[in-house]
Amino acid sequence: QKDASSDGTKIVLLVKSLGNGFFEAVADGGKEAAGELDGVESIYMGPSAATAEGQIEIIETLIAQRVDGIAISANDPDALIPVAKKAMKAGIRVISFDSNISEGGREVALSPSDSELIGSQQVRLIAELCDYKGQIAILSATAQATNQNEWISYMYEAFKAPEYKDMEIVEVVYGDDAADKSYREAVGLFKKYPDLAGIISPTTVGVLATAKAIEDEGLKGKVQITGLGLPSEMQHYIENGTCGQMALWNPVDLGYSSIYILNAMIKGEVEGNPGDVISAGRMGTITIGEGGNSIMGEPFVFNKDNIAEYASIF
Amino acid sequence: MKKTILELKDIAKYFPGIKALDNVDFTIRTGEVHALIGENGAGKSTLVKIMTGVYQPTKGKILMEGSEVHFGTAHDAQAAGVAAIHQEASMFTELTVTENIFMGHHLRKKGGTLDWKAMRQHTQELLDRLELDINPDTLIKNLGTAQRHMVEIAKALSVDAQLVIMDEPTSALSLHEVEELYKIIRQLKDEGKAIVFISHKFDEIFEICDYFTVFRDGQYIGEGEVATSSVDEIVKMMVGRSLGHMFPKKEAAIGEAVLDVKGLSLPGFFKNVSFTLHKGEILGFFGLVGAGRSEVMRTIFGIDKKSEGTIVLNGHEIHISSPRLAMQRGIAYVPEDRQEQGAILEMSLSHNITLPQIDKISPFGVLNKKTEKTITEEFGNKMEIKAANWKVNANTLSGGNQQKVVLAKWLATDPDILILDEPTKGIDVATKAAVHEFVSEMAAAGLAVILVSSELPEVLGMADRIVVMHEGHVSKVLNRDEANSDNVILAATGHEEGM
Amino acid sequence: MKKSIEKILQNRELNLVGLIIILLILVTIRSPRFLELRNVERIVNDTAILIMVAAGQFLVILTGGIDLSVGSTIAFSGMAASMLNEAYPAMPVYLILLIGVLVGTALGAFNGSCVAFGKIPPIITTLGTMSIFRGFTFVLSKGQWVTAHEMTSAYTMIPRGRLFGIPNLTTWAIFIFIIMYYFVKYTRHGREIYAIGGNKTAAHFVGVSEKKVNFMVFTISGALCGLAGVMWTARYAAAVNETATGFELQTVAACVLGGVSIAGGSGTITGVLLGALFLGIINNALPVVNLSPFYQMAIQGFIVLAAIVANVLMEQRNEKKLLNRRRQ
Amino acid sequence: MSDKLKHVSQSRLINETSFKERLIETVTKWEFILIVLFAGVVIFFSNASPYFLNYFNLMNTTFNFMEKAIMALPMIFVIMCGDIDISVASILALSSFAMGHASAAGAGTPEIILIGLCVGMVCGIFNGLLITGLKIPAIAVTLGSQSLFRGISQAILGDQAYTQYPESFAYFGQGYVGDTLIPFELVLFLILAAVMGFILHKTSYGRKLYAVGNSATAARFSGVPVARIRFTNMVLNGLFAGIAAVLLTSRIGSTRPNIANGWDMEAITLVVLGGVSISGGKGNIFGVIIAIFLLGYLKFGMGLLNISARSMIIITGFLLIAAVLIPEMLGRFKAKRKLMKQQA
Ligand SMILES: Nc1ncnc2c1ncn2[C@@H]1O[C@H](COP(=O)(O)OP(=O)(O)OP(=O)(O)O)[C@@H](O)[C@H]1O
Ligand SMILES: Nc1ncnc2c1ncn2[C@@H]1O[C@H](COP(=O)(O)OP(=O)(O)OP(=O)(O)O)[C@@H](O)[C@H]1O
Ligand SMILES: [Mg+2]
Ligand SMILES: [Mg+2]
Repeated sequence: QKDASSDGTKIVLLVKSLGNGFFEAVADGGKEAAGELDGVESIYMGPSAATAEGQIEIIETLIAQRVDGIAISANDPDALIPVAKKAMKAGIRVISFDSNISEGGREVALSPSDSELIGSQQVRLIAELCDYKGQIAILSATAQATNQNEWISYMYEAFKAPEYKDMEIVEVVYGDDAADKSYREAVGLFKKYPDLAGIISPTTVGVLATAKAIEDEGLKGKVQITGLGLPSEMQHYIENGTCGQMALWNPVDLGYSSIYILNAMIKGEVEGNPGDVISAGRMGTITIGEGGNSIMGEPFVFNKDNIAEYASIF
Repeated sequence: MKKTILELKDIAKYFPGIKALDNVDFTIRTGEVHALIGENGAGKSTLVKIMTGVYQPTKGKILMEGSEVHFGTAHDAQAAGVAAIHQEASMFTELTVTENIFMGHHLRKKGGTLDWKAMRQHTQELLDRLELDINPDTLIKNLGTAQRHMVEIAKALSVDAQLVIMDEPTSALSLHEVEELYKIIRQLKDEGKAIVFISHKFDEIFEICDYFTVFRDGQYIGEGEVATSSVDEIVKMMVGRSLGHMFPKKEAAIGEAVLDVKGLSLPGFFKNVSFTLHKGEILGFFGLVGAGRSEVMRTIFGIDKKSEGTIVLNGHEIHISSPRLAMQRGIAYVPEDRQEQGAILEMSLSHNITLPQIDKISPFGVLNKKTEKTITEEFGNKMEIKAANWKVNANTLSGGNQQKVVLAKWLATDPDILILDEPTKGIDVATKAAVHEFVSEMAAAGLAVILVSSELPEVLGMADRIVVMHEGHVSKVLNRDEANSDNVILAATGHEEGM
Repeated sequence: MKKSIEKILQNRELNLVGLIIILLILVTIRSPRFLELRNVERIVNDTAILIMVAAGQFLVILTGGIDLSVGSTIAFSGMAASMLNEAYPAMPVYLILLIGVLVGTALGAFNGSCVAFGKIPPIITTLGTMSIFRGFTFVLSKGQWVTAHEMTSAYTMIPRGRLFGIPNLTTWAIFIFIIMYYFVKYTRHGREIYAIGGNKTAAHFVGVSEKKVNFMVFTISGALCGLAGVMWTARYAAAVNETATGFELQTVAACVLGGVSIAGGSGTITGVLLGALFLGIINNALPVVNLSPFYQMAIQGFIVLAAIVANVLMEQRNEKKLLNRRRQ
Repeated sequence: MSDKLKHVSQSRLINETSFKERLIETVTKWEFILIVLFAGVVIFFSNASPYFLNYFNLMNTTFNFMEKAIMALPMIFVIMCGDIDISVASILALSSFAMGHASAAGAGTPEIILIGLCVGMVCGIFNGLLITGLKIPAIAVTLGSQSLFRGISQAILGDQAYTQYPESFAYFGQGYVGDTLIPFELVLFLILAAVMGFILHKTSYGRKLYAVGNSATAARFSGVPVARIRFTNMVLNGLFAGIAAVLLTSRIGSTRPNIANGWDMEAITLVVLGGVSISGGKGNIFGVIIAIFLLGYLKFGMGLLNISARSMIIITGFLLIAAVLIPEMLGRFKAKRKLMKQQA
């Protein structure tokens, strides 16, 4: 039988669910980093449906096979804590990325960006699109999607700023990350708020379905849409002007950085304490902040001019 | 004049574990009513299924008008001109009468579209021919047992058949319908068709059949002209010995009243039914189709809920809301429909037989396999059930043997009041005699028995008193000595009222 | 008189129409513009896919089975058609539509073979293929989506185009409904479905082949899912791996609401149509009535339950009436 | 064969007592196939991964499927009677919600558990009343209550979560029995399985379940309280969903309305894979128990080999079909063989 440790360093990127372009791009980033590092293997895993229970099941098997590190994009910030603790007790280094586990359930939380930053940026994007006035609605994923919820709460905060005094958030609705439900909710918003100026949809399925609904209902130009979307998926709507601009961080970089951080922790180069500085290949250095949080930077804004370029990447 | 239409040669049919038929020869001629006779489990229905393409024989060949045929499905047989009324209920209860009659051979217009108008009209003609007052659009689930059976007969007639096979067609019919059926059979015969008629009732065989073939244990025993044979001869061929007289009613001391029913009503089914049942008495219930006898019994047994009336048991008024309560009060009910209500077909014989008293024989709810075995063997053997062993499922038994299982199951509960609803339906002569003897013995031992039957000789022969029902109410109550077939039938048809 | 009694018994559909009217009144009170013609058209169009797939589910349930794989079949055939469109933009879209239907048909035939020839109970077969087809959707797509940019406009116009002012998607649903109505009422094969669901032994006695019927209903259900798959991906201009997850329960709900007996043997396509519309109205009403979105799921569950209970109670009352009228 | 059965002429029966016959009888049984598959899984993964045959791992991985396994137990009864319950996962969610609510209000561990079980039972009673009282098919009722139960917890909890549970509460879903490495969940499951198996196979209640499943009408005519039994089954189902709620909530230490989403189908899958006939009346507890471990360890093994979830669902799908197809094919072969022998 093979000795496990001789296999080199095994790092798992555990994502919310399979079959999502965003996470496929994360996996590409992971592979890229693993290729640069010596003896590191990046394994891409995820449940077939986005549930915390499914992720827990996978983590249990990862504990059993004693992988060296796990980077998790969590479906639930709390439900994963017990199993993550178990993993850490078994000597596995655990970090979360993209959608984080609450403190205690990971050593480092790599946020793609600061939640406050994301929230205020989304508000700015929609405000620019509808000239700083009008009713705004938010179309989120599921009611239980924690990172979305956090961003939304910061959006409310951001709207308190004086430059947005002519704007208001009229409602938050949930499309459950299903195309048909999101579409229906978007149409419902048009019905309910005939004067609706714009929709923020901080989820890739939602922003896509909303753009389609706007196009179908002939509301292009009347109702604006922005959100967080994958360039490759939104290219059509950005190029035809349905969606003026939207933002996203680079999933490739996210996967890339996760592997670098975990590798440094496994090799004992850093402990993952606040203040530690990790050199992460082409990303430069990443500093671990308070509570283990680490932030990559402001989300990148996509518009007509740059969309084609990024659509080919992710 | 008479020519051979269907010939079975050296037919065998094996089921895993049992030879249902072995080395059977059977020849059917046109213009003849051919009786197929045999004990329960002799293989009659199996043969019918082979002739209609439902089963394929394990061995042997089928010749139709001299040339060999192969019936792969029921369709093939129908196309070749074989129609059948099967012993098992084979109705689509959620569909209309018209559709039930034409399922499998719908009439179609030129383009292939179904011609509902024509089918409906045809159905109406068939129903008229059978003198049935049923709307072709009625759903089968809204028909009574007998009416359903008549629809089955209509269904067999709807096919333009050379050979019509009837597997116990009269078991659920009452006198009037049986007369209608005879008329039809004679008509068919005159038209030069061949008829195979299966029945356990000798009066029917002697009334309508010309020729007979006897089977025993899946094997051919003999054949002959009905006219030149006697019942005794045939019975001897069937069972290998002669039988005593048919209705061995024992004299019993009739005791005090155990059950007193007053003004019992169930809207839509029966109204103001009153009668008294005594210890040691066999109380016969006679009536025509839909007279509501079964419903009265079901109500007493707690299956249907009465709307009015009182039931007094041993001097105390009781309210029975479920069969469980009825059983706790010592009432047992052998239902008329053994396939649906009586036996649990996919359960073993032993589990079937012990089911009604499963709580009684399970101390603290834990099954006692030994008691179970004892009870099964005692009553199973008493009823002379024919099966490979007690563990086989009830659905592998022949129809008559299934009925015996149902009887055994209720007798095993040791009731005070035993309600039998058509208990000898589909049972062969030998067993029937055994059942009668058994019932009369139990009555003599103090059991109170209600015997619901559509067989007049059975009621006349067995009952101490006869309650005659007509259209949901009691039309007459007759004592044993004053009852005869005339006044009972008059009362049953509503021509003679009063008590 | 007899006739009118029978009518009372068979007016399940009428009951459902009544419930739909009550539902519409309740919604309109809260959101007066709900009944605008344009919105009604939108609701019908939005329900069209459910109607198609529920029609196939209806046949399966009629035989006493159930098809839990419809969602996955939709996802797979939708993905296949979209990828084809992406790879060969020049291919005529109606050819793609046909291929999508054929893919669905093939998957349905696989279900049908398992049930008919393998004698595997429908619920187990389709519980299995629900996973299998979904898994193969992932494999086929390699986890990627096909989105608006990769689709030709001809493809996304399949459901959106209009004929006589009616959206194509609605036209397709009406077309399927009519065909299905004719099929179950006026063809031999259609009636044989009722026979198998009603009484297998009896069906055997009259030469109706259970194998053939089972194979047929699953294949038809698959074909309709194939059609729905193309419609779905074209309508939302996105073929994703999760397409139509959980849709199987919607289709079963449409049948159950429409009065189709889950044990098989009885039910009408009109009932299914009404059941689907009932669900479609709820789906479209919930976003527009002013209620917290968190209440949606509970309200949906409550309304569905209430409708089922009301339906059953009305039917039981009718049956009692019928009994009381007989033999006064 | 009982020699008391003197009424069947022996010439018609075929002797089946030979060892070979009995062997064939055994190996074509469903449970046998499941055991073979299980052995296959164990052997294959033991060779494929060094981590599979590891006592700690084998024990520890049961955490992943014990709650579903517990939900599957009363589901056997429900399905046995020809009903189905697709609302159990929603009952679990509502029950977990109630526990979180209680905990937030300061309840201690015993009260929390009691509330969880009670809510589960109340949901079961609700389903049971609609099914038996109004005579609505179980699938129709639970189709509605599935949304209703989960919907209630979502309506109140919204986008929030309960994350505060007493420390002692964690034992049920995370603890081990004594100093052993045996999870408490596993032990609880085995006890419950023994109890339910005993009820099913050794008591009159179990016998009545089979009777109702095979023919509700005939069972009623035999004095079996059909409605009461079906009602009891639904209540048991609710109660066990409550137990599963306690375990799962304790294991993940938090509650959200979307907890255990889709687990109804997983519980049903275990039952039907275990050989319980979906139309009622057939099956036994051993098949289901084997199916539970077969599926659990198959998933574990595939996880160890880092097989992607997409391949996993394909493989489990095929397994489900194969587990039914193989005994069916063997059964046909067996019947054919028997007939050949009879003819010879
Ligand atoms: N499907 C089956 N599987 C196994 N055995 C069967 C099956 N059908 C019939 N048998 C057996 O074949 C034998 C003949 O049965 P059949 O139904 O033909 O009898 P029958 O003569 O019609 O009896 P009855 O007068 O009681 O209707 C019986 O012993 C029965 O147990
Ligand atoms: N025209 C009808 N429409 C609907 N249902 C009917 C009609 N006629 C009879 N029935 C049903 O049939 C029942 C009576 O049928 P059934 O034949 O069981 O009566 P019975 O007196 O017990 O006769 P038997 O036991 O000899 O068959 C009625 O109570 C009713 O339920
Ligand atoms: Mg017979
Ligand atoms: Mg009767």
